[in-house]
Amino acid sequence: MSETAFKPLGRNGMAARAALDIPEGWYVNLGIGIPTLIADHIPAEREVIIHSENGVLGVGPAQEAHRPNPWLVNASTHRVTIRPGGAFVDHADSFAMVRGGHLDLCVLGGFQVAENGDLANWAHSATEAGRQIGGAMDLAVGAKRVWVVMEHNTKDGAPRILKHCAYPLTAARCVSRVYTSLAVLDVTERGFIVVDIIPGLSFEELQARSEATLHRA
Amino acid sequence: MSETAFKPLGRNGMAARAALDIPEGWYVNLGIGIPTLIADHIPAEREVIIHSENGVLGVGPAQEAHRPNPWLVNASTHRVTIRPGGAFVDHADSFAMVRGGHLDLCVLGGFQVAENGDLANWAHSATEAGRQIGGAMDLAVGAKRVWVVMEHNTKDGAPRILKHCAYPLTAARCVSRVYTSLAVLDVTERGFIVVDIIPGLSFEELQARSEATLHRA
Amino acid sequence: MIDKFVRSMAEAMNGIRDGSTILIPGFGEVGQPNALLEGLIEQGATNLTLVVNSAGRVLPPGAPPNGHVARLIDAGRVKKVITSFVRANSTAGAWVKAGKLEAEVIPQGTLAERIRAAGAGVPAFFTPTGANTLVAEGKEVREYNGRPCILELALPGDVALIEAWSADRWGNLVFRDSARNFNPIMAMAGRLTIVQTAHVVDLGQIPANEVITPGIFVDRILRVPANEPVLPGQGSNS
Amino acid sequence: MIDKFVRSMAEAMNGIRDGSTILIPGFGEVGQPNALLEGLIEQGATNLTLVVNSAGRVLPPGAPPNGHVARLIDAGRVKKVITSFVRANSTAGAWVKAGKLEAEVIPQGTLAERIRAAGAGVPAFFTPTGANTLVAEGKEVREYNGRPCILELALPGDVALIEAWSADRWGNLVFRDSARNFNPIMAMAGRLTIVQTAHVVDLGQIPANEVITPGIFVDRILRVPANEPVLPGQGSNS
Repeated sequence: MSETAFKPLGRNGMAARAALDIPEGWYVNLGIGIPTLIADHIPAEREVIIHSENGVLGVGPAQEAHRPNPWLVNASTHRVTIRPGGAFVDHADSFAMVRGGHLDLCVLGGFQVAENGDLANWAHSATEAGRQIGGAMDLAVGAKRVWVVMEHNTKDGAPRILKHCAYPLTAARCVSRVYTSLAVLDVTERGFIVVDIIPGLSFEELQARSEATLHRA
Repeated sequence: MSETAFKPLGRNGMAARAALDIPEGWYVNLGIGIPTLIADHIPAEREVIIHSENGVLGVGPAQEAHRPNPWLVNASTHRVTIRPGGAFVDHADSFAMVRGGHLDLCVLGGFQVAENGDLANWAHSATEAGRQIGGAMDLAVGAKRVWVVMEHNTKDGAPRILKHCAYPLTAARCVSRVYTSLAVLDVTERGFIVVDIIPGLSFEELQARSEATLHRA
Repeated sequence: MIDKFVRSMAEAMNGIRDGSTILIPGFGEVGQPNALLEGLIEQGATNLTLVVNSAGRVLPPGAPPNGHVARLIDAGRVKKVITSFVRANSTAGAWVKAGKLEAEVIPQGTLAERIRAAGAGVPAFFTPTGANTLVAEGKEVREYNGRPCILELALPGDVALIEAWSADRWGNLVFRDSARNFNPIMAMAGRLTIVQTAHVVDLGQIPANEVITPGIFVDRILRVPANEPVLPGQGSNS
Repeated sequence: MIDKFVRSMAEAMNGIRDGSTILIPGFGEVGQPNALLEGLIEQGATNLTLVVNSAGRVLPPGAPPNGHVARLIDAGRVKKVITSFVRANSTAGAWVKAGKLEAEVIPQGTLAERIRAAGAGVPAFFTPTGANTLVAEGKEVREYNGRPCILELALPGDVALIEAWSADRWGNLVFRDSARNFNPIMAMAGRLTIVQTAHVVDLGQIPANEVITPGIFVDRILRVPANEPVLPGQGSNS
């Protein structure tokens, strides 16, 4: 079978796939980047309460152009709305929700995930000039579940599903599920278990694109 | 001079004397008992903001009988009012005010005060069946200034102004001033300094009623 | 549709197990969830640890029936209280004296901060409160800012029983005046947070800037009539 | 009569000393006290440590003039930033790379909790956030609940600069929507807390149940026009 027979999920495809698995009633933080797109793929009638670390619980859709409110932004500093039933809190209370274990889920972007659940998503080396930690370490440690959404491989084709993370860690043993452009993987005691593969890609082809050993469900 | 020539201050007399020294603008916690009476002796036009540890900042006078509000009490569980400009907060925020050093003053009742500023005001022994700590330890450690209002001597005539406290401590080296039924004493590096004595009582007579050495101002 | 309201007290109390730590707010009876405490007395869980600001008021001669906390103690359902007040001449004091009730008596601010820490994911913190006192016994001491400080641990609850003034179906809460006291931090610190509310409002009726306890901290809500607090002079013995 | 309002920016900035630690709230520019930052730039204090969530946004090609934090850095007035973001291609990033600016980059929740701890009199606390990462370097580690936790210290400020929506003369504050962010906890943690407010209200107009920052945490207030936040896409470079 030719490798051109499959079509990797794009950013919205990954977001839509992850959105399928979020049930009504969960309190969820969506990280910057692809995870933020997940909100657009949750059906309006399914009540999922979105937390933004800048102190917004119950984030709604983007603002309408004719009703601007520059004082209401999400963690990506995009202008958003707040749903009826939402609440504004200060930064300590916002992170009390995160660190106190009150979020059912956070979905983060990732650079690398290891088979023991280690996550690297904030730096490519210990010495780079910029350091952008933000709320990722708090979310990775504090949420009840941590999912990661990311391309299965780097632009150069290098694997991101690893035996050990090479980049500086965000948190150890925190990830329970990974949504990539090619598959959905659970992180378990046995390592990565393949939950789902995109149409046209075989288990062996997925394994060839991963460094860690994958297991069948 | 006969000892009957002087008249010790009563509860309201001590409260009134302490009230004289509280300037406008201070944030003040008044402990249970005599300290609570101080509020009645602060002139209405002098804005002093009273903190109550159950989460009331800006405590006002007692409720009028025809406008009861059982949900608004002070730390003595007396029904009180709140002044315009007051605020309700939760218990953690209330004690953040106390422990974070934001109160200009707390006035506590006392059993014993030592010349190094040690305060004992919550228990008569380490083993008594009841233990009533309340907010006293937080207030004694956290407020910018700690004043104590108490009878100069016990009912049996034993001194309360001591070299060392005999009862379990509330906090060490915390008291800066003591208002008693007989005198006002500052606690300094040198020990107790007499600021004020009630009319008719001599320095020597005051010393005779105190265990710690008193110093003239 | 998210709906945290339950239909009965039995549903509200469902699953509370023997040996649980129960967080009970209130200052005197103000903010104390008396209806839920009735439910807990009825429900039957025993061997409880109660976290409550005051474990019992003075029993005046000829006092009316005990308050709810004292009733739980008197029914032999409580193994331990963690509190800032145990009065010698109270139900709790009598049980402590008889060696039938363990009491951990701690400063009120430390109590509040330990509860808040549990809700905020802080497992332990240092504080100068209680240093050099009986409260420091057995605790690690370290100096900060030139002052001795003691290490205190977070105090989570298996269950928090909360009294609110108004609630919506997501569990957003507001409280009435000084009835707020321990309610917001105990709601945060309970693994299972159960609310009694005097009033029910539609989603959005509590403005987002005025929510005191966001619904994320709330699991179940039961509507009950307003819980008018009885003051000590009126016979309270909480 | 208590009146915390000052009449001029010079009065608001009076006494801020070289070497001070300055707490600066805001998430992007939302909730950032830009008028007071202008005042600080004018006032001249130098050798400052800034505590701010983000020490600088990306500089797009042909970007408009820097935001206020970047302007302070570019003027050589800042020796250190304590922050959760330093981007490589920002003013702060360039100064860090050149070895002219010290940066302590920490998790955002740890930043918030350290500030809150300072305001609440907690000198130090343990947290699992950052354990097993570069953030843990040099920090004490201790296990709680089966997880490694690191010891973090309170982070007080000599000065906190606050942006409020409304204020009264006692210093009670409310904030607008997500502009609340770091403002309440920084107000608590500042030894000198200076507020810019868009609106002035009479005492009592903010209901006691709706006050967000009680006046006890506020020292000085200056009325300034509403500080409409500029978003990154609009050229912000805070």
